[in-house]
Order: sequence, then C-alpha cells, then structure tokens
Amino acid sequence: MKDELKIRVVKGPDGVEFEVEPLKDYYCEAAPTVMPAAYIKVVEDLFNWARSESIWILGFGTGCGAIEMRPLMTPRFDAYRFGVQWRPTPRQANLFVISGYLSTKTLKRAIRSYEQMQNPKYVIGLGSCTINGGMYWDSYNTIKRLDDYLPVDLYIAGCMPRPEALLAGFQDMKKLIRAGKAEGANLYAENFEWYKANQKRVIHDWDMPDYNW
Amino acid sequence: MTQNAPFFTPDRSQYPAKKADGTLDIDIASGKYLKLWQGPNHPGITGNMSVELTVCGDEVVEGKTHVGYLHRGFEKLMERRTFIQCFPIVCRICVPEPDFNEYCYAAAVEELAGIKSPERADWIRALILEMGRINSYMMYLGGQAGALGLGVIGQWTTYARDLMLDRFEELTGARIYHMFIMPGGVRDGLPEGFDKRMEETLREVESTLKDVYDVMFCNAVFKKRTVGVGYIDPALVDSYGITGPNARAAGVAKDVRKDQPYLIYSQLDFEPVLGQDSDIFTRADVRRRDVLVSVDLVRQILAKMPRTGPLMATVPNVLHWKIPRGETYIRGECSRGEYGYYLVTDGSGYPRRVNVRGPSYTHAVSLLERMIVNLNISDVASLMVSLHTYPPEIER
Amino acid sequence: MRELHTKLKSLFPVGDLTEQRSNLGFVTVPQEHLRAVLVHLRDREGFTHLVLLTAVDWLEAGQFQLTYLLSNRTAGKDLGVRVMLARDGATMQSIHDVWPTAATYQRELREMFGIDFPGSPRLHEEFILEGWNDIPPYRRDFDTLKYAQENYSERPGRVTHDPAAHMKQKLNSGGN
Amino acid sequence: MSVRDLLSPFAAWKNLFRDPVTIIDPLNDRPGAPRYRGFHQNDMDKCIGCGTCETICQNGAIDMLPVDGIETKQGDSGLRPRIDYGRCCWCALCVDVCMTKSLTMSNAYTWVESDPDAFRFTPGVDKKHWDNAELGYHRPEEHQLMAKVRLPMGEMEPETRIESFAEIVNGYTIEQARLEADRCVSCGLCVATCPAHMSVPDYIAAVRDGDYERGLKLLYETNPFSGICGSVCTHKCETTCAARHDGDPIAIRWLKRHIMDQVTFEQCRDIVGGPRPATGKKVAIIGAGPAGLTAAFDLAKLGHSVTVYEAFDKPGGMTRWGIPEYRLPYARIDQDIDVIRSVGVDIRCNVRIGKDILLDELHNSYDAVLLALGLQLGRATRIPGSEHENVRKAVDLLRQATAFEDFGPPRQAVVIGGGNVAMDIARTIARLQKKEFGRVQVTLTALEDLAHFLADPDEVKEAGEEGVVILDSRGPRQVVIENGQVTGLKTWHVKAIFDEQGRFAPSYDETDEQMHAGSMVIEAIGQMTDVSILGDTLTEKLTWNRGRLQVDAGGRTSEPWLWASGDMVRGPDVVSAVADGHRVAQSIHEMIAETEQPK
Amino acid sequence: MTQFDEGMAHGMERLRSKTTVQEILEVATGFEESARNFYRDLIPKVSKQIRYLVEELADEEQAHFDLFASLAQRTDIADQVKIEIERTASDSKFSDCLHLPNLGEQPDDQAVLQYAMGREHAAMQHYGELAETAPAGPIRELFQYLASEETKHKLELEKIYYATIHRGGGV
Repeated sequence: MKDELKIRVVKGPDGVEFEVEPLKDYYCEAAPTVMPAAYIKVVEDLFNWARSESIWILGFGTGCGAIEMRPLMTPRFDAYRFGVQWRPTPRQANLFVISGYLSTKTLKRAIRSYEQMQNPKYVIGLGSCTINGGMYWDSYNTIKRLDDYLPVDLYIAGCMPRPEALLAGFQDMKKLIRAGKAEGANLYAENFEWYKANQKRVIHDWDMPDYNW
Repeated sequence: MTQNAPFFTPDRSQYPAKKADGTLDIDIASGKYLKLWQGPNHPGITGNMSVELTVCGDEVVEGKTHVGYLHRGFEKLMERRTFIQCFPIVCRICVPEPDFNEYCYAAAVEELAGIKSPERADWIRALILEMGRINSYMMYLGGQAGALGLGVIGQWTTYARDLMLDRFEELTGARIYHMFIMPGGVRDGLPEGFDKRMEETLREVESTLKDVYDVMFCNAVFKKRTVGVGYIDPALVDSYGITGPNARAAGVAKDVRKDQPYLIYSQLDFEPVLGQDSDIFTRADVRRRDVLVSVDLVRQILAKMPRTGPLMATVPNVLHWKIPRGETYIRGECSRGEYGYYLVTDGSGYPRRVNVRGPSYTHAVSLLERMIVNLNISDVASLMVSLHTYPPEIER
Repeated sequence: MRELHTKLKSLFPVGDLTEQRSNLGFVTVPQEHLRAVLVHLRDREGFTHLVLLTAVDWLEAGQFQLTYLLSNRTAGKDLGVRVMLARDGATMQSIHDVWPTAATYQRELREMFGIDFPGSPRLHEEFILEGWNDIPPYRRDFDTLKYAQENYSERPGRVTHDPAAHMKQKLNSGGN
Repeated sequence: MSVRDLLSPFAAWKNLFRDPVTIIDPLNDRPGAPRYRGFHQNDMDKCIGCGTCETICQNGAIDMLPVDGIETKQGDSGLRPRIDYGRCCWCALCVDVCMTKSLTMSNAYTWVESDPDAFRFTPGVDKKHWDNAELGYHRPEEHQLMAKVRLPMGEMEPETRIESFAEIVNGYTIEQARLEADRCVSCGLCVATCPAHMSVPDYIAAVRDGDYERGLKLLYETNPFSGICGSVCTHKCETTCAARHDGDPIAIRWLKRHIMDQVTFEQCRDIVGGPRPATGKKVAIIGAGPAGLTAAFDLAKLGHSVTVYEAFDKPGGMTRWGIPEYRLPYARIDQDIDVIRSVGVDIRCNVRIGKDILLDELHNSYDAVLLALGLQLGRATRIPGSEHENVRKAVDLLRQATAFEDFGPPRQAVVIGGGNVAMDIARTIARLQKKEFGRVQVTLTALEDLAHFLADPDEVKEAGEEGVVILDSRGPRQVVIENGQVTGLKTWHVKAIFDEQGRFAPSYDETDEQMHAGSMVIEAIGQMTDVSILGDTLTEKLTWNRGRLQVDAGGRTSEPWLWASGDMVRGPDVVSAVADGHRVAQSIHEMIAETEQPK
Repeated sequence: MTQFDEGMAHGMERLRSKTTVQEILEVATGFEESARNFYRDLIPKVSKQIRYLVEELADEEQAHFDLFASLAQRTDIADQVKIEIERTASDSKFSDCLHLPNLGEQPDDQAVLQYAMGREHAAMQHYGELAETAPAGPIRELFQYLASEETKHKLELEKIYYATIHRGGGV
C-alpha cells in the first residue's frame, strides 16, 4: 500500500490531532444499486428522451481512439449539434467512451472514473481492442474483452473508428437509450460481485475501495 | 498578498528541506504539503499519463511523471511477429504522428536485410513524414493554446489538421494509422489530382497559421503566461537528451534532417528553425515556424519527386523473411525531436529486439520532473504541452 | 569511425568494431571499463548525446547486452557501446551522474529486464507496470501470449482449420 | 507586450463572416476514399481457401472455416476466411498477400453493434451492405510482396542436347532453389493433389533453410522414388498451387529434385535406416516398377521378407524402360532402387511369371502376392496398313533404345500420339537420327489440339525445339504402303475432340486429308497391361471392373491372397504408382497382422 | 464387306418393300434383336476382363429393341419421330478410319469395339440411304429417325473407343 493511503495521524491548525484513514473516510462503501424505471411508462420515456438528447461524454482518452474525438469537438464534425458534448469530470458525464485497448493500469482508473459517474450512465467500446483484444491480443498488459470488467452498451468496430463512425455510434446509443435498452449501469449493479472479481483478477495492485461514487 | 499573512513564510524556497542524502524531505503528514495528481483523467494533461505533484501552496515542490497507462508491450509483441507482421503494429506507438514508426522500422529492416527502397518511394515517404509533421504541430498548437484557455485555436487547427487527414486518407487509405510505408517501399503512388488538393490544403494551413499568429502569438494573455516561463538551459540539452524544437528553441540547431540527412532531405532546400529564449513562447513559435517550413517542404517534394518508377523493392517472400544477425539504429526528425528505432536481428524470421526511442521519453520524464519544480500549478499543463510529449512513445 | 576505434583501443581493452554504416558503429566494452569509456567519449570525442540505453536478452548465451548509443552531432556519427552482462543476477554500474536522463532508462531496464543499477535514483519505483507479478516481461523467457491467455479471457467461439489437413480429410479419407 | 497584443486577438471575429466548415450530414456525406481500407469483401468465385491471409494476420483475426455450398476440391480447400473485427487492425496485409486477389476491402467503415459477438463475419458469405462497393482498397498491380515468376531451370540448348542422351536439365543451384522455395506460401493445397500426399510445404521449407537432411527425411516418409519423381513426376501438385493464380506455380518437382541432388546415396541409405527385425512373413511382388518397389520398401521396413520378381534384366519398370535417358538418367533410377534394396528387398530380375516360375507357386510359398505389372503393352490404331512390320509401337522401341538394341532408326519417321510417350519416342528417334544421319526428320501427329495435349507443355515445347514437327488435330487414317514399304501416314483433320458434355469424342473432317512421309510409323497411343500371366483359370476367378482388376481400397483383389497395384489398376503415373504401393503395402501388412493376432 | 454387312444389306432390301411405319419398325426391331443375340453369344468367348464391354453392347441393343418395340405400340409414332429427327445426330466419321476386324475366337476389347462401331456405321448408312430414296412423309421420317438412333449409338461407342484405346493408360 502506498504511503499516502495508510492510516495516519494529522495535526490540525488548532493543534488537535486526529486520525485520517484515506481509504475508508473519503468514499462511500455502499455497493451500487439498480435504478428502477419510473412507475409510469410515459414518464420513463420522457426521461429516456431527455437522456438520449444530452449525451455528455467523459473526456478521458484511455487509448488511441481518443484522437478521433478532437475532430468531433470541433466545427467540422460538430457533435454538439447532436446533443453530444465532452465533460472534464466523471461527475458531470453520463457516457464513458473507452477509446480502445485498456492496459491494466488504465483499467483501474477507468473503473474508478466509471464508478464516479452518476446514474444513468453508459459505456461505449470503441475499436476492435475493446471487443476481443484487437491487435494487442497477445499482450501481457492489456485486457482482451471489455465486457468482463465494465458493462458495455455499444461497440463500434474499427482500428480506429472514424469520427463519422463515432457519430453513428452516438446516434445508435441514443436509440438504445430511448428504447430503454441501455441498461449497462443496472447490469453492473446486479452483477457487481462478478465484475469486481474479474477486475481484481487482473488488477494486481488493488489499492482502492471496491466502490465509490 | 502573502506579506500580511503571518501564517506563511514569504521565502518559499526553503521548502522542501533536503535530507542528508540530498533527497527532498517531504513529510505529507506535516500538513505543509499536498499531493496533487494531474491525470490521467484530467483536462490539463497531454494524453493518458499523469504527473504526481507535491505542492506547497500553489507551488510545485516535486513532480513525478507516471506513465504506463498506454503500455502494450510493443517491443515484446514485435519479438513474436515476423518482420512484415511488425509493420502494422509499429504505427500504434505514436497516435498523432505514426508515420515515423513506419519509416524508422522499415528503414531499419531494409538496412539489415540489405534492401534499398526505390527512389520514388523515398520521396513519397518524405512527403508523408512532412504531412504528419504538419498534423502533429497543428495538434500541438491547439493544445498549447488550450492549456491556457485559448480554446478557439484548437477549433481552427483541428479543422486544418482534418483537411490534411483527408489528404492522408486519399493517399494512404486511412486517416490516422496509415500503414503505408512498409519494409521495401510504399504501397502505392499518389492518386490522381492529389497535388491540386494538397495545394488547397496547404493554403488552408497557412491561412490558419496566420490567424493563429494573430490570435495566439500576438496575444497579451498568452505572452504573459508563456514568455520567460519554462526555461530550458541550453546546457541541459545534451545531458538530458533534449532534441527537436525543444533544443532548437534553446538555440541548438539539432535537426536530424540536416545533421544526418535521410531519405531525400539532402535534395531539399530548408534551414532548421531556431529560437533563443528557450521558454514556452519560443518553443511554440519555433513549432509554428516549423509548420511553415514543412508546408514549403511538401511543395518542394511535390515539385521535385519522380512520378514514375517502382514503389517497392523486391523483397523476399514476406511469409518467411529471415534477416541475418545484426543491429542498427535508424533515426528521423519527428515533430518532437529525434525518433529512432534500434533493431537487433539474430538470423531468424523475428526481430530479436526492437527498441523505440521516442523523444518524449526524456522530455516527459527526466526533463519534466526537473523543470516542474518551483512552478505554479496553473503553469504545469502549459509546460507539459510545451515539451510536446506523447505518452505512448514513452512506455510503448 | 576506424580512427576513433583505434584511439579507443589504445586506451581501453575494447573489442572489434562493427561498422554498420559509415556513420554508425558498435563496439563491445568490458563491463568495468564502461564508465571510463563513456566519459572519455563524452568529454574528449564529442559524443555528448546519449541517444538511448537499452538491453538485448541473449537467453541462449545466458547474457544481457546493454547498448549505450551515443551520438556526436557535429561529426554526424553514432557509436553503440555494448556491454555483455551475465544474465543471472545482472548488475551494472549506474551512469545517471554522467547523463541524468540515464536514470529513466535504468529504471525501465530494472523493471522490464530485471537488471540492477545500484545507486540509480528511484530505481525500485514502478515505472510502466503496476502490480506486476511475473518475471520481467522483456526477458526472452517470458511468454507474453501464454501470460495473456492465462490472465485475460478471450471471446470464445473461435475455431480454425488447416487447409491441407482439411483437404486431406475431405478428399482423401477412406484411403482412396 | 504592445497594444497590438491586446488588439490582435480580436482578429478572430472575422470568422463570423466565413462560411461554416461543418459537414451537414457527416453520416452520409463522407464515403471513404477510393483507396480506403474499410470492411472486407471476398470474391467467392476466386477464393481458393489457401489460408495465406490467416498466416499473415498478425492479429490472429482470421479463421478458415468450411462454408455451406462450397465444396472442397482439388486446388480449393473449401474453407473461407472469417474475420474477427474484434481483432482486425485494417492493415490489409491479408489483401496484399491474397494469392487470388479475391480478398479486397471496401470503403465502408461504419459498424455499430450492441452484441460484441456480431463482429465476426465471413466476407462474401455473410451478406453485408458493402458487398458490392466498388471503391476501397484493392492490391495495386505492382504492389507485390512475393515473387510472381518461377526461377528458370537451366537446361541444355536444343542444338547441344539433340547430340546425345545426356540429361537436359541442370537442376537448381542452391541459391536458385532457395529463391524458388522462398516463393512458396506453405498453404498446403498441393498436398491433397499429390497422389502420395508428400509433405510439399515442409520439404520446400527445408530447402529454404538449406536443411537437406530434414528435406530428405520428409521425402522418404512418403516417397522412396523421390529421385525419379524429382525428374519425371507429372507434378499435378503444381496445377493446384496457389501461386499459379497470380504468377507461376512453385517448381515443386524441381525443388524435390534439388534435395535429391544435394544428398548422397549414403545419406539416403542412413535415413531409411537399413533392414528391420524380421517378422518371418513373406511377400512376393511381381514387377519391379514404382508401385511394386514402393510396396516392397514399406513391407521390408515393417520387417517382412520381400521378394520382387522382374521379367526384364533390370528393375525400375516403366521409369527405366519407358522414359528416355535424357529425361531420367539411369544412375538416378539405380540409386533410388539401391536405397530400396538397402532395407532388405530382394529383387530377382529376368524371372518371367508363367515361364520361369508359376503364379501358383508364389501363391503357395508366400503369405501374399502383389501384382504390379504396369502397362507394358502398346495399343495399336489398327488403321489400314498398321499391320506392316515398320509400323511399330512406341513402348517397344523405347525399351529397345534403353537396352541399346539397334532397331534401325528410320531416316524419316511419323509418330501417332500426343502424350508423353509420343514425345519420348519422337525425341529418342530424333537423337538417333541426328547421330546416324545428321538430321532430324520426325513428324508427330496427334488427335488432340495443342491446348489439350496429354503431354506436358514443356515436353511439347522441347520436342519442337529439337526439330520434331508437331501436327495437332490430325486423326490417323491410313498407313500408306507402296511396294511393300511404308511411305507415310495419311491423316484427317480433327474438328473437335470434346462433345458438348466435355467427353472425348473426336470428330473428323475427311475433306482435309494430309500425307506425312516416313519410312516408319510409330504408334504411341494407349497402353495396357499384359494380364496373360494370370492364366485363364485365375482370370475367370477374379472379379473385374471395366477391363481392370477389381480391387478394394487397399488394392486387394477378389482373391484374398492377391493384391494388385500401380498402373494396371490406377492409370499411369509414377507418383500415383508410389501412392498405390503405399496403400497396398498397408493393406498387406494389416492382413498379415490380422492373421498373427489369434496367437 | 463382312458377313454382317451383307446380311444387313439384304435385310435392308426387305425394308424397302415395307409401306407402313409399323411394319418397318417391326423389321428394325428384329435387327436389334439379332444384334443383341450376337453379342450375347459373344460374351463367353471373350476374356473375362473385357466381358463387361460385350455385355454393355448387348444391353444397348436390348435397349434399342425395347425402344422400337414400345414405339411400334404407339399411335402417334409419326409425331414422336418428327420431334426426334429435328435433333438428328451427325456423324463424326471417327470410326471410318478403322478397319473392320475379324472377330476371331478370342477377340480383344479393341476388336469388339471396332466391330460394334462398324455395325452401327453400316446400319446408319443403310437407314440413311433408305431415307433418301423413300418418298417424303412418315416413312422417310422414320428412316431418318432410325439412322439417327444408330448414329447416336455409334458416337457413344466412339467415345468409349477413344477413351479406351487412345487415352487408356496413354500419357
């Protein structure tokens, strides 16, 4: 365990000493819960419509594919007109685009980022490597199938997919959300143990709480 | 404002104290210091990497570069791929400017296998490398401005870069990973009407650069934040292995294209762009002017290149291509500095060892860690961008 | 290149010169003389730029080859200085004080090859890998495919056929 | 810092007056470039399932799978590549190495799916919207990752070779062989075509590596007649070679020969490893041709005592008596046979069944008897005049030539036939004429047109170079005899050799009659087996199938003690005979093992 | 001329005097019958090895016999025949180049084939001549039909002959 994650005693400006336990104090330990649909279908549909029209992407470029997001953020492809925008922090985002392969080191950060995102939230796997390892199929440091570790709603094939393909993916994502089929976050909550077991199998340096939001 | 606050000591340079062995004495528990992680999920970071900052107030007292988030083990993977199978994988080592990987790898294989790529292929290779350089710099300019809040620059440069990607697409068949320069030559010649469309694109790049000059370089805010900040002592250039615009901005005329001309660069007319002040502003300006050089080089190449002739040398059957034992190093001047491939072969059908020397390796780790000390937190992103680092070439 | 080699040879017990190109040569130096050779090259011969430092695993010979590639920009020449190390318990003196940037290379070599450089700063901090639990991955005896298959699940359902075997079975079964 | 630095940034406002650069409909307005490497297409008619794409794919993205409706046949494995887009990196190396240029890439690039398992597809089989896209990456014509052209085999000039019976071809040098071997993609399509299923890609790899011991070992695993086959094999394998779709097929036969050229007799002998512990079982084999001797070799290696009876004074069968020396030097036959002898095979020459020893005797004193008689008898055309004594059969003349008997070569000869035997005799006569009269006067008439000659194209070409006049599409009409002497052959033009169903059905045009002068007419048409040694009783007892002995898959006849193999049951071809020899040996061995079992 | 050729010529003369389609067919059927009997008698004489060939020839004649016999039963023979002769087979003249062999006591396959081809050839020619001399109408058409049938059979034999003699083992 890293030094800064150990329990330590800190003296405050008022001279009072107190104990700080980083892993325990700063995070909620409660596991994620399934988010039920609204009682009335019309209301749920309305919610889903609203969600689908405000896809806020977490600006975390986890791999190569991130480079094709820049053109989307700029005037030529202009994804904003489709209700898609990028946010710098997980708290403000509802779509996590895993842009390609994930090394185990990034997987750890990606999981934390995903868990910090607010419900409802979605994941898109971008490129071949998220589907079956892609060209890093024999690498010792990258995961091969993303859906073992995070609930993926949609995949876009390509190495890397072009901005147009990404846009098509966002459009499909909208359709899924509107149809109420983008249930990845609930899947994650339902199968939390399974996901955690998978994650811990490959992340050897597990110096973080199991879940935090 | 700190004068009136007795809580802080005005002379911040006494922090951190040094231990007897010379290492910094940073006791987090003392409450004087704070750990601040910039990245990997952070808008002010150059790609998927992170810097672990120890700050005292808003001043960085220690910075540690953390890389490996993009580590795929290329050098290991290549050891179990045949020489031709390595060709598609190398470009993935650097996303914004992948072609140097293709070129250096191909040239290394050719040298050890005793193959000479045809002249026409060399011209096309140089064309691609210069196009990639323009792209890389355009991205950099957007990033450098963005790191200081000048979002509009990125909007413009990304558009210009995208036009260049269109040229890449029609020439190579792909936007980002071109996989066009293969051991032995290149895949194909220029498509019909390429020159004309290229000229239009170059004009757009030039006009964008003019706007960038007006809005970014002649901008009081930008100057205020960059002039005199992030100074690299020219004396550090060799001891820290600094190359490319980072060295040239410090007045050291390091440019592989001139020092050890490769491909057809000896037949082109250009001078390395130099700067004197070695700060963030100068580095940005050197790169801006370097784009103009590249634009000119692309024009020269298109005017001078042969239009007929073979594009591929005769290579052995690629399925069982064996290369005798040997080792070599091939370098090229990429937008960030010296890019090189060290290739060792052992007579089998697979490379014995490939080592990729990316310029960011020294820039983003040892150099950044040295320069980041005593910097204001708000300048960290700007400094990092000004070193123009791409993490995948560090960890590969 | 030849002149330089002759000069070096008169000063140090260096091996033969491998001239790869007119401006690139490789020379093997005994482990204990490396530092002196490097300092000499840097201070007297103008090889001021450490281009890279890396290792090659000659598993069969039980050796690591360390390659210190130096460049003399004004002369436009490169010299690769090779050091052969015993693979078991490989240890090499650190040159981080000759070139500060070497510390990073040494950290990487420590992590990826398991070569020790006593005295090199932050040598034992993780550099690229995180929580690595196997032999250093760049060693030749580390099988990346095997590791990947054991640690990461692949999408099932892939099966292939060898054309020759398939044809033999389809066309020639029954000894006909 | 100046005032300019404060004002200049406002230049950005000018963009208010610029046309927007935004693409209105990015999903439809942006087709991939003409060279774009998008999703795969595969032309099912061209694809041969060689799997080279799978071999080169560094991502392991391609599987070769059987596909409904695509049959496995010679030269087409029936497998088709299925691509996993969870692996593909669109490098197009698979397109670059595709042997038939069937695999291409379209310029389509959008594929979004919720189901991660949906990204596997067999292009050309699983219908996709880009199947008919015309744009996209196709391998440029000059972009070639493998050599297309076969290394030419060095051979004697026609003027020189016609002077003697010296072997024509030189064989590859090591360097040439390596370059030729380098062209092979090791797909293995040829293995099924080779009757003996020789491990072609593996021994070619051995040539590439210069490891001739390994190559030799591989050769002897499947073919004890490798020396002979290296010279005269019909190399059907080369007709299914993947390389022939875009360039020349690999010179498989010459590479085999090259291995044999590089090794000594002692190495061959050591590889096969001498006689094995005896089982005490005895097998008699009649006929020391390739089929008989292959069976003998196999059986001897299994420890059985094998005696081969040969009617002529030297073993080798048709390889010796039918093939002229300039194609196959006798020393090469001797070496192959000596290796076979070295495992303990006893070859008794000059023993004629029915005359020197009776078949019944063999039946009584051996555990099994194998007939490997070959096709020793030439067929006659039986056209008018063909009974004349100067109308000869090619097989007979070739035999005489081998035995150095003088049969009085004619000053002018006409050969009937378009097969290799016809070429052999024409070229043999040509050499004899050259020696005796100083000039070549041989006319060869064949029913078939040049495109359908049974002879190897090389043979036809070389015969022409040596001065043999080759007339195709000529049907023999009559041997012209004047004053008791043959003066030539009359032929009619053959209009067509195939009927609508593609069956052989020559049809004549009697208005086009030609006369070919010659004092000897040589018939080189079909051949048949001399089955008279079986005797009437056995002939009646045996089951026959359309003129040939009825045998099971292992070559066993309806008589449990008697097997038959080689040309007499299979049709003529050295390597087929070898393959048959193996099968029969296996069958005989199984029978012997079965009878052992009860003990 | 061989014995069968003469015999056939004589039989053909008999046909010339017939005036109805049924009558002609009856005679033609008789020819087929005698041919069949000839081959059946030959079977035991040839070596077992090639017996299949003679058996096939006998079967073939039997098939013709059956065909003509059934045709004779029909009332619409004329129409049937007409349809057939529109597809008249043309002679390839291949077997013209062969002698008629003397079928000795133990003929070989080549001799049997040559004999059979000769026989079909003669029949074809005779029917052809008859067709030419007969007045236009159903009778001529019937002769044309018969000539065509024999030609077809002959062509079939030629194929077998080529495959056996010219290709048989010949490389």
